[in-house]
Amino acid sequence: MLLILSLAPFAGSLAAIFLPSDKGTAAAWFSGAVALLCQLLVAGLYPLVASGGVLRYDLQWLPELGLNITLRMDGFAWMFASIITAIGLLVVVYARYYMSASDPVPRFFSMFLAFMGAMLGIVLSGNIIQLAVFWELTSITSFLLIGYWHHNAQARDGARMALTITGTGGLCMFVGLILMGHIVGSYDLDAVLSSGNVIREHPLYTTVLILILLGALTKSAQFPFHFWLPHAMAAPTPVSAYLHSATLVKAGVFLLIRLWPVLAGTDAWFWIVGCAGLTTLLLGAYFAIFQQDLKGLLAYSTISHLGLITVLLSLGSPLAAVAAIFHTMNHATFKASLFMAAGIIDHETGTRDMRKLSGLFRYMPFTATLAMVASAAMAGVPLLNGFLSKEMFFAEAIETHRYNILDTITPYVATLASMFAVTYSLRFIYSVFFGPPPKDLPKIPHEPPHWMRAPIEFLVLACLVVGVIPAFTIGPFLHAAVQSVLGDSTPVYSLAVWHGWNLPLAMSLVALIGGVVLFLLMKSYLATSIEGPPFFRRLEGQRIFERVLVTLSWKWARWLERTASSRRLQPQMRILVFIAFVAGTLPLLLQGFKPSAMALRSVDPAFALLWIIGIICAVGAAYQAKFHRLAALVLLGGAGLVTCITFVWLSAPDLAVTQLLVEIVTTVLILLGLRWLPKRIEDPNDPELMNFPVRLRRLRDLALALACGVGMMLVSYTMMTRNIPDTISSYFLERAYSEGGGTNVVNVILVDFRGFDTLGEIAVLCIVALTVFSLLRRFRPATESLEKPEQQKIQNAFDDDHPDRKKGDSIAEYLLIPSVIMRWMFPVIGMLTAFLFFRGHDLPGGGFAAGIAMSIAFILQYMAGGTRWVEERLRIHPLRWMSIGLLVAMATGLGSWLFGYPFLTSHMQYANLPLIGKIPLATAILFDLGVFSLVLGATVLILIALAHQSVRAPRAQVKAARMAGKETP
Amino acid sequence: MELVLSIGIGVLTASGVWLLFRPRTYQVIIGLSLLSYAVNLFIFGMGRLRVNAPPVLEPGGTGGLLTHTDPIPQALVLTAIVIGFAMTSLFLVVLLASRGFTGTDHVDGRE
Amino acid sequence: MSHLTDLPLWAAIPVCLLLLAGSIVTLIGSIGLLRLKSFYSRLHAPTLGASAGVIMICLASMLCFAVLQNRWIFHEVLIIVFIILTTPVTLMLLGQSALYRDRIEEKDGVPRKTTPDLPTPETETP
Amino acid sequence: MTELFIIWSILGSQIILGLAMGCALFRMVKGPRAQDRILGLDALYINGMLLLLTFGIRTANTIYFESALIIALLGFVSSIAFSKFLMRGEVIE
Amino acid sequence: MRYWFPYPLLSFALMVFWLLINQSLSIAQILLGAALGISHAWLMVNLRPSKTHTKKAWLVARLAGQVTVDVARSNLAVMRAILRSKRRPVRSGFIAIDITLRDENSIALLACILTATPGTAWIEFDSQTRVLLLHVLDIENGPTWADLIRTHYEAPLKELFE
Amino acid sequence: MSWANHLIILPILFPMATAAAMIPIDERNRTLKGVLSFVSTLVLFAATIILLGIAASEATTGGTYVYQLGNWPAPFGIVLVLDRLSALMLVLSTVLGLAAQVYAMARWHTAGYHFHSLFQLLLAGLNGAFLTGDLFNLFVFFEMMLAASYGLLLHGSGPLRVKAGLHYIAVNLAASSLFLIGVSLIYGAAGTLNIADLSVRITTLGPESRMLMESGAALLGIAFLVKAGMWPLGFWLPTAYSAATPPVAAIFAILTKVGFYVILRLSMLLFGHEAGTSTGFGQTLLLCGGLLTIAFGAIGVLASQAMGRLAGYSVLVSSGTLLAAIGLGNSAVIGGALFYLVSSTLTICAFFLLIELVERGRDAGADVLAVTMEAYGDMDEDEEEKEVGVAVPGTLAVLGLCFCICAILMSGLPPLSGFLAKFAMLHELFNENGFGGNLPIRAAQWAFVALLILSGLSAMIAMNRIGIRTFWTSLEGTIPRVFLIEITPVLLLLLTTIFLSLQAGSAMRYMDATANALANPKNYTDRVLSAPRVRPAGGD
Repeated sequence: MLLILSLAPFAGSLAAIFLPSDKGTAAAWFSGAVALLCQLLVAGLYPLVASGGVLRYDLQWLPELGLNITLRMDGFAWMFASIITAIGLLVVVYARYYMSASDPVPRFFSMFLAFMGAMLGIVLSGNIIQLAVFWELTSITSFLLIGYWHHNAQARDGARMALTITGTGGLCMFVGLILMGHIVGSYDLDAVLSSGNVIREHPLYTTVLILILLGALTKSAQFPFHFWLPHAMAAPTPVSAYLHSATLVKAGVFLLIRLWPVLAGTDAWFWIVGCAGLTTLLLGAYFAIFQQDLKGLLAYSTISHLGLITVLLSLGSPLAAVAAIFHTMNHATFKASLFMAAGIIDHETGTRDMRKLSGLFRYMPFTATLAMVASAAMAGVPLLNGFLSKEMFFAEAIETHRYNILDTITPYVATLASMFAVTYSLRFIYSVFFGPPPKDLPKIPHEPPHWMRAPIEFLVLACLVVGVIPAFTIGPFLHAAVQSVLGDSTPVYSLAVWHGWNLPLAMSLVALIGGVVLFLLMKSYLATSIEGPPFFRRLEGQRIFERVLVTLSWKWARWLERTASSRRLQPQMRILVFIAFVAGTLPLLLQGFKPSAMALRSVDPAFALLWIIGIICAVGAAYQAKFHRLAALVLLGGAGLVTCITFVWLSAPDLAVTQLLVEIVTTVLILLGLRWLPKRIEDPNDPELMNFPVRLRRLRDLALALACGVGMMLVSYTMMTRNIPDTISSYFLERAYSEGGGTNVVNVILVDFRGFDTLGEIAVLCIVALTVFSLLRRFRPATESLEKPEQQKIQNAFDDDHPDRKKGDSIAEYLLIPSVIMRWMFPVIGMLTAFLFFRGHDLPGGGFAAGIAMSIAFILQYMAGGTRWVEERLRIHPLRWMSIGLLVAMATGLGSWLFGYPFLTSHMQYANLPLIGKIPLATAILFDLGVFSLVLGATVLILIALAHQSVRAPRAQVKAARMAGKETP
Repeated sequence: MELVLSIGIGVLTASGVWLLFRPRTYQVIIGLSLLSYAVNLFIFGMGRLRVNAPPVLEPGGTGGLLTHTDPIPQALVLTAIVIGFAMTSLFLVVLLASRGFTGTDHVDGRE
Repeated sequence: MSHLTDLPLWAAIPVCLLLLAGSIVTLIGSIGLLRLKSFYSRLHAPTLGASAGVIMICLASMLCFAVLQNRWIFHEVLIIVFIILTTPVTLMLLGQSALYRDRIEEKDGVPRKTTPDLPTPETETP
Repeated sequence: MTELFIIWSILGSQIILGLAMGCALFRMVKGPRAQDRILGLDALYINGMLLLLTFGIRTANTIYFESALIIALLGFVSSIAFSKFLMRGEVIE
Repeated sequence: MRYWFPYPLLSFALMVFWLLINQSLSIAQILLGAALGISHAWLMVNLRPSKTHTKKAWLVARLAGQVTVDVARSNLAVMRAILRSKRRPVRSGFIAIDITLRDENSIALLACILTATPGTAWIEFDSQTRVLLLHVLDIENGPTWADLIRTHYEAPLKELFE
Repeated sequence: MSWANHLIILPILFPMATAAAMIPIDERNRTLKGVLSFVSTLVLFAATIILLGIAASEATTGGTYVYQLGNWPAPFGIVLVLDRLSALMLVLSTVLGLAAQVYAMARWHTAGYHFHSLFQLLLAGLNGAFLTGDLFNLFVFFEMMLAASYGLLLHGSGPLRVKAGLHYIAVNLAASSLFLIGVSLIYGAAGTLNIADLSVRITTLGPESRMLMESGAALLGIAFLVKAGMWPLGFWLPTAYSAATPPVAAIFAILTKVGFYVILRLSMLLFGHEAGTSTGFGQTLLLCGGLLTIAFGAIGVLASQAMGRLAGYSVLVSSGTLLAAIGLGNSAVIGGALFYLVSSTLTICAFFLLIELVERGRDAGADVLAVTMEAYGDMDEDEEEKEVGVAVPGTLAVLGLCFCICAILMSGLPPLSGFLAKFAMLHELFNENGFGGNLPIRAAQWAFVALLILSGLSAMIAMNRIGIRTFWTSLEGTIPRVFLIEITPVLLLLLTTIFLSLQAGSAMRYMDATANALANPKNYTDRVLSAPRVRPAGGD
């Protein structure tokens, strides 16, 4: 039952959203049916909870964390559920007539039902986390409802504000609830409710309290979070009627009451809740007087009434709690009816401005009567339900609960606020229904359709009946609710209309009379005054909120974002290097790292000389890189050579070979790119260089760079002079030949022991080649580098000037002799490639080195003959080579699957060939072949893609010229 | 030996890092190259320095760390060289593209 | 694996002499790179190392390994051949590009295009 | 005796070659023309190759020969690229 | 035959290269070297280098000897030139020579020899006027350079290849 | 070995092979490539699901399976290790891959060349990084993934992407150098590269070696933190992610998680309880950095005007949260954090895909479209854009709904998985020593809680603002033309999160088991180090 009850609205919501947008009536009936079903279900459950019983339904969700779907209904929940469903039903009926036919109503009803479901979820939650879930769901759905007319800026702002505030509160509450669960050791509501003392005495109590109250108070629009509520009035009236009378704002109250047995009764509770409640009560009432918008008036009155309930709850006495529960119900009835009445007025006259409205009684007497009764209930006129709960409130207010100033002023504030309530109620009635007939109304008012009025009639009847014979109507329900909240401490209370002449009655009378007098005094002022109360008009909650939000989320955030980050590369690099430096040295410094003593242990003078050269190259490259790019590249080559010789010196011939080959290719590559970079000429008088901050910056960079250098030096020196640890490499040295079948251990590691690394590495190369290729297909050189280089222009001009020369003769001549040699080198390098490839497994070399060497052979031909020349002669399909290479390498690895071994298990055996003898056949060779093919393809692809730009550039130049021509006219 | 090489590594690192902080793309690419030399040598140094003990076995024989240098750092450096080469070329092309699109060789695409 | 100490004296002397001579020639070539005044003169300097230096050091290497391993080792010949084949290419290209640049800048002492058979002496003035 | 003689003369020639590399480096750093720098690099490569050869003799190991061979065979490629860049403004047309 | 072995000389040279580099004369290496040499020659076909035939291959030896002697001589000369004190610098300069060689490959070989010999550097060759521009380090005895080149190298090359 | 054993390597090999096979196919056959790639990803998805099932079933191995590449035993050869964590990440990456793949086939794969190959290689790299049990192999796969990500980021070219790409690449190249230095330091000090072996050896290291190793580990950590985008190392991230084409940005959502994954794995294995004095190494830094990252991300989210940047910053928030969760040093929180990881990754992926669809309708001159136009205009041989699907009626409503769900997920509002994840983390945070414990709560924990909530709040405010601006103020704008295959992946991703929310119980059980296994690495190391080599059938 409970499950159906909580799911039905959501299911209905889902169904409604799929209705076509012009099927408004159907949607209304459908959601009415859903609401009715829920109402009936709730009603049907009454017998089970009437006698203090609790219904539970459990469903596992996140059992490890104590979060389960627990539906739990007791008397109090029942009361709320019935309010929600009943008023929901009435509002649906009302909305059916209120909403215009052109509105896409199914969406409205869908959200409406979803909201109803969320609200039911809150009241039925038996798990506090689940409660938080539904709590936020109400925030979200109410956001959508308030923003329903989103073409209207006010609706958007109102919705946003409501969501921001209630959502924030909800998140705080969520934390509070988790903390509460932490204290209790369970999120189950029953467990929480039964451990009030534990919670109140826990050191975290105050934190929990504040967090939960933040949630409750924001939701209930308590001061200082009240301001969202009036702006939520931009919603369609049925929404206001539902949200602000019976449901959304009551969620906060619901939570306060629900947790009342657990949290209430301490000083902190009293002060926080009391202050908020009293201020809200008074301010709300005061503001309400000065509203010109009908719904605005009602909104502030809602705030005020919520304040009243809050004050009651703050007092901490059981009787006050009873009063609070009672007033909650009463307020729901009369406020819903008033909202609907206001909606009718708005609907029928086209305005809600009380300055324009007057004398409507003669146009819509029924509505007027209903509204009058309802507002009398709001004002607390005897024989109506509002009076009863107000009397209880007064009675509690004069009781002394705690000896402090707050408690002392409560009765006075209560009376004053009550007086204001009378004033605004009177004003509502008087200015709308009495007085001269209205002028300039957008529409001619008349009575609404009967069914639109019916919900009001029902509610007003309820007000009356409850007001006259409370004990027989509302009594049992109230009792069930109260008992489920207060349990054993349920006080004795009486729901009689007449308690005799006593102080509360006197206070009521004072309030009534004072209110009337006040109204009479202010009548003329109010009839013309502008919106908002005097003194506080400038203190508009919304404006403050907007400003704070803008400042916070926009100005400050952007300022912070800008300050705390940078979109420039250099600072990022500095930070990265700095942090890396700190991170690298910190563990060493903290643990007292001592670098090994510097000793000129067996320094070879030749080696030292070599590195002096290397160091000069490195520093020179760093120094020249800005203005003398070519020089920097040359020096970089020098540093590379020194590195390479070092590798040889220190027993790494493989590395030396590879480094050399890569070095060559890299140089050619960068040279290929150099053509597209802008000229940069050193200007010794550049003011930037003289600039002090610039110098300072450079000094800082230099210091950081030096620090890194020194750090690397110390660490590497220390490491190199330490004894080698027990490494895994002895395994490789022992087995490279016996199990890997090669004498070159490095190569065996690469193609066998750690062949997977190599596979990944060639894949990287493949990726980069593809990236370069595809990026260069879209390459557009800068306009000034589009033209041919200066040298070529001059040479071509020279050729053109001399009639006996053809264009391009200069280059042909230039390359005449060199190209002959370069061409003959092609097969030679090919042989070298084969050599490197075949011996790789046993001696330095291997597929990678071979691939690069072969690509150098190709590039040499390109340099000798030019792109067209080569491509006319050689079939170059680097993409295909790459693909084949990768596939071959993988297929080799996969081959071992056939024999039941894991990927890349290599196999080696000696084949006996006639004439030749035994030759080793290792699958690793095949793998290396894949590597070779891929490396060749990738390197050639990268180089050629770059080289092709020179061919493409003239085309691009033509295109650019065309574009420029198009732009100018 | 160790001292010389570690000073060399230090200088290469310092020059590379210094160039990384510079505003021109070309400086950055040279810096990355220098840095990659330094890093390669550093990795290599982690296997300790040995003269004339290449990890190449006699056919049919086995080896050990007494007679041969540590082959693993060498294998790692080889992989690192390849990847470094790939990345250098990629970066080069990207900086060319950036230069093409923005018209400047500043790393941020504007002066 | 053999050791250098296994080298008999009769082989060691020529090896060492060749080595020293080769390296000195190379050094002189490089000094030429340092000292010569004009670019075109400097163009000649590295060829010392690339010809005599390479040849001598390669011979030393061949001799040394031949003695050590007791068989004729020729593969240093390859280095000689390739150095002699490839170095000129670079030098030609460099010289030509320098010439071209000088012509544009119309430097003195640089021959114009197409002036056959006329020696144009150029003096290095200190 | 022989030992010492060999070792010292190899070391001597290595140092001499190192000095030769230094001279080449001077051209690379100093210029003044771009061509000079490239010439210096080319010389540096050759000298480096010779250094490798002497190193091979010193260690009596032929395993380092390939590096020298590769310099001899392919070292000129980057120099060619440089000179072509100087002459034509781009390496591959 | 021509089809299968487009450049027999090249193939042979490559095979020699292969054997040298592998330091082996085993049958396996010879076969492999031959196979590679031939297959690389096929590759070369695509590049379409101009073909050069020679009938007097033995002349190569003579040329090689000549070159060796000249290299040695000029090495000494250049060393002297470099080490000469700064006060008496060498006179260096350009000389231009008419070249009668036609074959591309032999011109290339000539260029190599000239440049590899210290003291002379091949600077430019005008393909139309067939004028060769040389730079000579020590030009003291100017005109003899032209004769030297013509007699020592050009003539033997011509004999060899044309 | 049975086929199931080989399944472990499939997530790496299969996409790689597909990519390789697709390279030579002509670019004009993009549809063919797309279909191939899609099928491959689909197969991959099935495989990873099976792997997840294998890892989840305890069987005899405690969820850890080892694959010895080349049949070399563990500390020597490279091993792939499948455990719950890696299986989870595999599934996540393929799910994202599938979504992005499908989405790209509508139009974005035409914006450049070799999209599908790069994409498959990215998947291979990702999966490799998740599976490998070797530090250097991790580097290789990291580079593979990074290289592919460079390629994909640059896919479509254009000034914005190239500029962003330049920064991205430069920073990551520097970080890669750090990675190498770190790995080599660790090798130099400990003499091994296998992670499991390292975690065993670290206990026996002398003080000097230990500090050098820690220094190496710190450098490694920085490299991963750059990838994870920790403040102040992640400034490149929002720019790069918002500049990338939508499907690429979507798959990038998991790249930061790789950084997180590795840090988690290494800190648990190397610096767990048994690491002697190194226990808890770097945790404070992670915590502070994580918290700062959340704060920075939240501020960035608030400050972003464009949705792309907003999404970029929410990536930061998510990775900050995860890092801080590691930094808290509480393995129970990590269970929640893993849940959060899944949820936030799916969300951000969906959001990236959604952004472009939404913005497409806003303004014909939107810059993203301009980029495409330019891309089309520049093509010499490109075909006309094809109508792949039909424009969905009521597009805007669907987009709005998706946006709403994204907003709810990102701000951690109930009832979806974003909320559950935060709840799980907070729950574990407060109840460190069992539910209902009575321990004082540390300042760090408070800071974490506060930032978690505040970041959710900022996401809510920002999404709210942007959502209102997009959906509520511009009704008169043209309705975007959205292909069915573009919106489907978004919907599916969101449905996945909803499914995750519904199945939170079993999902959390899996995550908790994962966190537990991570906290007790003994099983892992034993499995890895004692895995037997395969012997040939006949005996060897």
